[in-house]
Amino acid sequence: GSSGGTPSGAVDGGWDDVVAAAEKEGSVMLYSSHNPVNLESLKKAFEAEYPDITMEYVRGTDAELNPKVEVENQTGRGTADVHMVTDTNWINSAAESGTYSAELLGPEVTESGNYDDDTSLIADRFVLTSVAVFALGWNTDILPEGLGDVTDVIKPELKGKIGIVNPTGIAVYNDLYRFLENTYGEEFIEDLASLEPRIYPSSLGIAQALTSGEIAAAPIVNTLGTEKASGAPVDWKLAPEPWGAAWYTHVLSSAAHPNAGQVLADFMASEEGQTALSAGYAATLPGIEGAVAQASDVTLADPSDLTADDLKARESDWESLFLN
Amino acid sequence: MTSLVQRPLALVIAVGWKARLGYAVLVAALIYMVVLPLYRLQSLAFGDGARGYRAQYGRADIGEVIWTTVQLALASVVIALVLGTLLAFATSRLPQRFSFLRMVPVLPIVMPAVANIVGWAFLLSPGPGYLNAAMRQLPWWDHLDSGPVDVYSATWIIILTGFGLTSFVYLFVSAGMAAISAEHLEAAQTSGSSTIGVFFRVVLPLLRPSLIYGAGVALLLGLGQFTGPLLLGANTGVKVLTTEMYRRVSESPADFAAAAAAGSPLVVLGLLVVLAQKLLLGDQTRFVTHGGKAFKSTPTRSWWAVTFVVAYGVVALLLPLVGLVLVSLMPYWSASLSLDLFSLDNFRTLFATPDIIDAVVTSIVAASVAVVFCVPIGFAIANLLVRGRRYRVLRIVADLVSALPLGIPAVIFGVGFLLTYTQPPIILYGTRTVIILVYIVLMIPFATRLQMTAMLALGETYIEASATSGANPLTTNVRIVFPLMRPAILSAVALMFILLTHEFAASLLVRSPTTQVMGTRLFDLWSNGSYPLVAAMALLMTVVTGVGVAVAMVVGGRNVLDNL
Amino acid sequence: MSRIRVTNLTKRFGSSTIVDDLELTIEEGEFVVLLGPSGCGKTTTLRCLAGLETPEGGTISFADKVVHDAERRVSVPTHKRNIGMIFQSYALWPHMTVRDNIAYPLKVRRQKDALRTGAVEKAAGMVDCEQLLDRYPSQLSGGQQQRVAVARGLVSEPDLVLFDEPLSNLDARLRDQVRTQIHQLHQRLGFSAVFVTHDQSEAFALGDRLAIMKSGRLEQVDTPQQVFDEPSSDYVAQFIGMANRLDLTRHQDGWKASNGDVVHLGDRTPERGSTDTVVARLRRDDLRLHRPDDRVAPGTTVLHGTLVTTEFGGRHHDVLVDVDGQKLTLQADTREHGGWLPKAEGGHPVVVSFRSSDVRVFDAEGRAVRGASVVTPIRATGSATS
Amino acid sequence: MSRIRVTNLTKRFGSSTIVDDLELTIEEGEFVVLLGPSGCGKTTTLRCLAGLETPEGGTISFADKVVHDAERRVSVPTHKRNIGMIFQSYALWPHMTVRDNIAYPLKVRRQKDALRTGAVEKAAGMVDCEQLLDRYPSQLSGGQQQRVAVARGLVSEPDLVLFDEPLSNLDARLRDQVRTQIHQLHQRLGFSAVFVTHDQSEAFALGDRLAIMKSGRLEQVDTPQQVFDEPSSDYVAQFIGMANRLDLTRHQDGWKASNGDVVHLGDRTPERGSTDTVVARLRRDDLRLHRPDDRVAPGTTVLHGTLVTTEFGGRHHDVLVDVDGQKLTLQADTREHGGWLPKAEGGHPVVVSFRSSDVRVFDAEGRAVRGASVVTPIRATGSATS
Ligand SMILES: Nc1ncnc2c1ncn2[C@@H]1O[C@H](COP(=O)(O)OP(=O)(O)OP(=O)(O)O)[C@@H](O)[C@H]1O
Ligand SMILES: Nc1ncnc2c1ncn2[C@@H]1O[C@H](COP(=O)(O)OP(=O)(O)OP(=O)(O)O)[C@@H](O)[C@H]1O
Ligand SMILES: [Mg+2]
Ligand SMILES: [Mg+2]
Repeated sequence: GSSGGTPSGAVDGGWDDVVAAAEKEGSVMLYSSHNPVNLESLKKAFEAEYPDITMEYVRGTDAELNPKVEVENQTGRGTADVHMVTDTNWINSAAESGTYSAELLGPEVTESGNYDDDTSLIADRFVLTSVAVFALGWNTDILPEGLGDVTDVIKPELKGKIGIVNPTGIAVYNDLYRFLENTYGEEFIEDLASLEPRIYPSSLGIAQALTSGEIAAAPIVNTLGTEKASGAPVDWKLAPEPWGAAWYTHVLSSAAHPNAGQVLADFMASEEGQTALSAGYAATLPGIEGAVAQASDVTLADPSDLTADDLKARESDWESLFLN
Repeated sequence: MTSLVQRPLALVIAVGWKARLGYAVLVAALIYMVVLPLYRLQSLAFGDGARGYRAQYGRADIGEVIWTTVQLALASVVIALVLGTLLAFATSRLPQRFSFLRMVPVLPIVMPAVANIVGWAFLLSPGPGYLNAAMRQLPWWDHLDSGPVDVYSATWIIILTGFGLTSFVYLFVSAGMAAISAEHLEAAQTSGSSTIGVFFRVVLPLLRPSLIYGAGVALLLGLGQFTGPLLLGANTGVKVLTTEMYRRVSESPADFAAAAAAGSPLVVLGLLVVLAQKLLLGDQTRFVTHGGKAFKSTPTRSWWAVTFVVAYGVVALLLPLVGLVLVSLMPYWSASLSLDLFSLDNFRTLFATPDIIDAVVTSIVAASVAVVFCVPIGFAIANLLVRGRRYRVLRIVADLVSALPLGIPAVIFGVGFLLTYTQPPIILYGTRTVIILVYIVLMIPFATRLQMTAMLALGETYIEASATSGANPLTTNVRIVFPLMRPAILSAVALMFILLTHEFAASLLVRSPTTQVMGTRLFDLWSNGSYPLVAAMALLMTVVTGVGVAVAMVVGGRNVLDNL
Repeated sequence: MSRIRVTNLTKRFGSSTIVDDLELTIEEGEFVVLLGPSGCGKTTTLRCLAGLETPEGGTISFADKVVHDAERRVSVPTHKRNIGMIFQSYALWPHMTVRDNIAYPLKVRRQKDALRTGAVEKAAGMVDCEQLLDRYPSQLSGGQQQRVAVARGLVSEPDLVLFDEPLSNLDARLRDQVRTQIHQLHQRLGFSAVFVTHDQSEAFALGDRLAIMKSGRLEQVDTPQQVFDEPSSDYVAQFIGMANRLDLTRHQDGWKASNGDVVHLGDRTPERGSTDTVVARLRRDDLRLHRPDDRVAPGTTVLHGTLVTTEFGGRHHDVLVDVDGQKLTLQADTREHGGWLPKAEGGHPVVVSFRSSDVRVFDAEGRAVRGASVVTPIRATGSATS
Repeated sequence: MSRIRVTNLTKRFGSSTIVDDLELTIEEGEFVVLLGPSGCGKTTTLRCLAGLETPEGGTISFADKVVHDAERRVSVPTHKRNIGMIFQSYALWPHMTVRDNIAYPLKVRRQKDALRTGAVEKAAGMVDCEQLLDRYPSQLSGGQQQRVAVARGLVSEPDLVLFDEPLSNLDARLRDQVRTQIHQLHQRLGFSAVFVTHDQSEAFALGDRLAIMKSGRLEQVDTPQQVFDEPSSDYVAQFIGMANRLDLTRHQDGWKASNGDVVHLGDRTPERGSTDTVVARLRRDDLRLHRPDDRVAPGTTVLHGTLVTTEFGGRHHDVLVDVDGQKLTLQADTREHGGWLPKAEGGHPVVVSFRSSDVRVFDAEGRAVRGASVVTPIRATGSATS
């Protein structure tokens, strides 16, 4: 790294020193599993704010990026400076170990008071920066009246026309079904099963099936802003009790640009950062333009308490219900 | 014709310790590149008291998963074998004017698998699928309100996977077919065999090496099939080993150990396939039809061949392509085909996405470099396998090791590579070299097996004639064997290029941070965008890949082939 | 099968015409031997008959059935023509044992009786290959492969058998044996056959008729005896072994070789006024060698020349004699000339004699001159003694 | 290159021994012709010399250099042996033009001068293929391919040339021509050669020595004249054309054929007491045919038999005669027998005569009986007139 600080940390001194050092470093690298479109606008916004720092990012799933982060940490050859991740297990163990991340220094995190509870800041290292929030979705040609709540899909005429996601092997989706069960009762799940919903491997599949009319309604789907904007006969709405998955951001201790990393993390937590990042997602701050909700209103997925045995049991229950 | 001068011959391919040393180095390098990542994966799976295995095989449905995997693989391989062989036969009988149709059977894999499946879903989705809608106009189906075809059923997973594998079988079989001398077929005709009779009694048996290697490769690919079951099989609960692995690694908590364990049956099956190939082939000299007396190829005018190839092209290529193009022109996947929805917006969006050109360039460069390395490596291994009777141990090891990468889905392999090249002795993490290295390893099975079948069919006569002319083994290889194997090498180049430009699973893990390849771009869109964008990206990839293959064909020189 | 009729057959490769307007009729059960120099189109003709090539012009009919008609675009596929073919390159299927190779035509023609009654073994026995039945072609020598190919071509007793130099790789004894077997089989079954060979004794021994081919056309089609006695052209004469050529010119006192020796042409003397230069052709075993001072039988023509080379050839010596620049070859019996000949050097003067009944005469276009009423004023019939 | 020495050469395929303890020395510049029936191991022997097979036993040395020694595990690879080989199956490379095929040995041996001075064209001219230089092998006829293979084998003027039936698919004229060319080239360059052929006249014309092979061993290696005059065994005699076999038994009044006719063996009569049955061998052109009432030259042996078949053969008829169950074949001159022979039916009684100097005698083991001092009490030398 070109900074004069400690191997895993930023310069000593005030935030201005950090920013100055960051500008000297000149670039910053983000690893993220967020939507590439949003990442691109984040890049634009960041570079507008800090013209002397070039932001680069690598978009990949947690499964791809987390091992890289581990490897970089292990080899000490950091490519990434900042890492944005949803995997709660990973976050918990990384936070516990304390070796992966540097303490966050930015004023947005430490001073604004926006990130002062256990949910929005973990171990002073992981800051909540975005939430993928799930919505109710329907095809307006088939179901013009739309849905008001998750339970509205339980209608005989929707038999075979409901889309749901397959949770097998995916802890987050197992957590989702647990959430549905807890919120709407077990009978809801059973009723849903009796309507023979179509099963999709991902939320995206459901969204596409809604636009084509392959299905009429989905109790849980990603927000359909893009589809609606492009004229597809779909609409969406957040359920009264929305549910979503959170992204946390941390600055890596193996960062080659530790100061720039700090600056980027701070920017992501700021209003400008949130505005850039939140189109179609829930923001951490209130009143963010383009955000579909505020994070504090959303039940955040946390499958970390599900053990392997729990998962196995849940999945086989689910399968016996939904797969004939 | 065959004559006794085709006895395999150890001496020609260099004698003595130099050759042995050369092969030993090659095999050692191969082991390092292939086996080490596997070893790393397995030690992960066995680590912590074999937690990975316990996690994966502790599941109640693991037996069923394996069984489904095998069933799906076998069924789609059967389709692929039948179609691929018939296609190879048909393309060998195309009238001169239609010889360009030879490209057709390869083209379906020029489309990325995701695109193919999405294209089909668009056509055959039980409700809004266009073909289904059209079929429902027919009098005997007019009472239906969905169907008659359900693309989400197991049958269609098998059919579509079969189509995909057909191209692989075709490449193997057509390379073998090119090596059958016309007189052997004519002799059968004069003996009273009809075209069909000739096909079943002479062509098929002579193709045994190609078929066995082609089937082996297709079977391993079939066992590793992924896109079809994942995208189409969710509804019917189709679970195969690869979707299991995908789930293990794609969501939190990512469990590489379990994924590696899930891949183990594939490794074992891969080894079994190699052994089965050995057993099924026996004495390989029996399949040599080049005898040195030059043969003329008959001018054939088989119109059924044209019909068949065109029909296949329409079904396996044109239909999904039409589906894909339609989707790519729409703002969203719509059940109604209204012209005013059509626009090029998706392509604009695509090109507005940063780095798209970079990704294309990177893909082409990495794929090309890997192919350039793979051809000679594969040639050397094939040489060792076909002619290296004296190096018994080296041969067996090379045979197994060169087939291994097929037995492990690239996702898993990517992890293995990540684990390997971030540790001593060779740390390549973050370099471009590692991408190319991964690509090379992934392609070694294809490079080896394709060239090997051609080499088998070539026999020894031409090589012996070269040796007696005073040419050393190197010269012989360069001036005689290489040119004679040109069709097979071209096939291999085309295939590897296609597969590598589509590659994403391993690339995701080992790519250097700032480098995207086309496959990873497509994957991003698939997990974050919409089908129309996926379709647009897939079309872009199809075009790039198609152009690359065409260039390979042109550079390779069709007219040279016609003189054989 | 009754007769096979080929009319106007034409086959081109690119711009070169390989078979050129060929006409041929093969009677039922006839054995036609096709002779011609390398590359003249023999194989191509067989392939056209078999339906393996598509001729650009002409018709082929088997019995009364048209199997090929270029104009009417009729073409019966090979497998429906009930033929057997022995390929110049053998074309044994490498993945089948010898037994399976031979049995193949029976199997695909559903001749189960033949299979059951040991036709395969019989055919193999015919070509001395019984003990090779379980081998693969790659384990056979060249001659063994060729014999298996013959057995395969004959086993199903087809109506027409096309032989493409089927015995070229066999030693004399085996060749005799297989040839005899083919002959007997032909007599027994009465198939029609076209047999390509380069071996004249084979041609004479087997052929009901010989067809002599020259760059895609048939030059003469006749019985062996007829071809032998009356070659219709200089080309045929040369091809069937009249290797010795003498250019003669008409002189006042008869026809003379370039060295001035007078040559008696007997009843083949061209009519007066018809032509002034002819070519005389002679077989090498019709020439006799003498030392200049030997006696020569009366009534024979003598030519004076010099020895060029001699070569041992078993019972005879092959001798090359130069007669004023024209080379004559002949075979001199070792028992007659064994004494002096092997020691004689090149340049040694010798005399060559022949009978006028052995000479064949051709005009400048190469057409045979034959049976001109002998009205030529040739007087001298002197015998050489010099 | 100086002499080539082969000792104890042994080559097996599986359990069968194909080349069996073979010994052969080829002098510098010598032209050895290898003769033997189909499948006796000729090709295999050539391949061992070329280094294309790895013999299980024995040594091969070129000049003083050991190129193969099974025991010491020495094996010089083929491309370092400076040989030329003409394969029985031609083995032209299909992706190269004729020109490139022929030029290949020059190119890989870096003989640039030869390339520049038109060696390729010269070699092609030698085999009459100049006009085919730009074709691909698949555009050639069988004979043309074979000729190109010959040109390719000779073009680089190697030290040792191995010919495997190189002329089998050529017509007589071309064969003569190519043979002459090979002969001249050999004289000019002095390469050593091993030449496999089935054609005896070829063998006699080309060979400095003939090697006659029998199931993997050499039965006789001698000059052509020697082999012809004094075949060392019954096998050799039969192979080089003494097709007629007579089993004789010793009787009081001399050696008799099974029909009782006395046979004169001249100075080849076995010594008394040595053996009681012998085999006499005769060439077909040493036998003369007579009608029963013809006169026969005094001093010749006569055998009474019946006619089996006659076959037209050009200048002669091939005649098969049965002498008490033993078949004799002979060639009857058409000019001598043209009158009655073609009309004679099978079963017609005939007489066959021969001179005792032409007969060769072999004992029960097949070894030649030779030069026994003539002490046998054979009296009758009567001439047949009955
Ligand atoms: N791979 C093999 N396995 C078993 N026997 C074999 C094999 N190859 C050749 N043979 C046998 O070896 C013998 C010698 O073969 P070779 O080719 O040397 O004969 P040849 O003298 O050249 O005969 P031809 O004149 O017919 O070409 C033959 O009988 C053949 O059947
Ligand atoms: N594909 C081709 N293109 C051009 N010429 C060809 C082609 N095939 C064959 N020929 C030519 O056609 C002629 C006839 O070939 P064919 O094989 O019929 O000869 P052949 O009489 O059988 O000769 P041989 O006795 O040498 O076998 C030859 O001169 C050959 O060069
Ligand atoms: Mg031919
Ligand atoms: Mg041979």
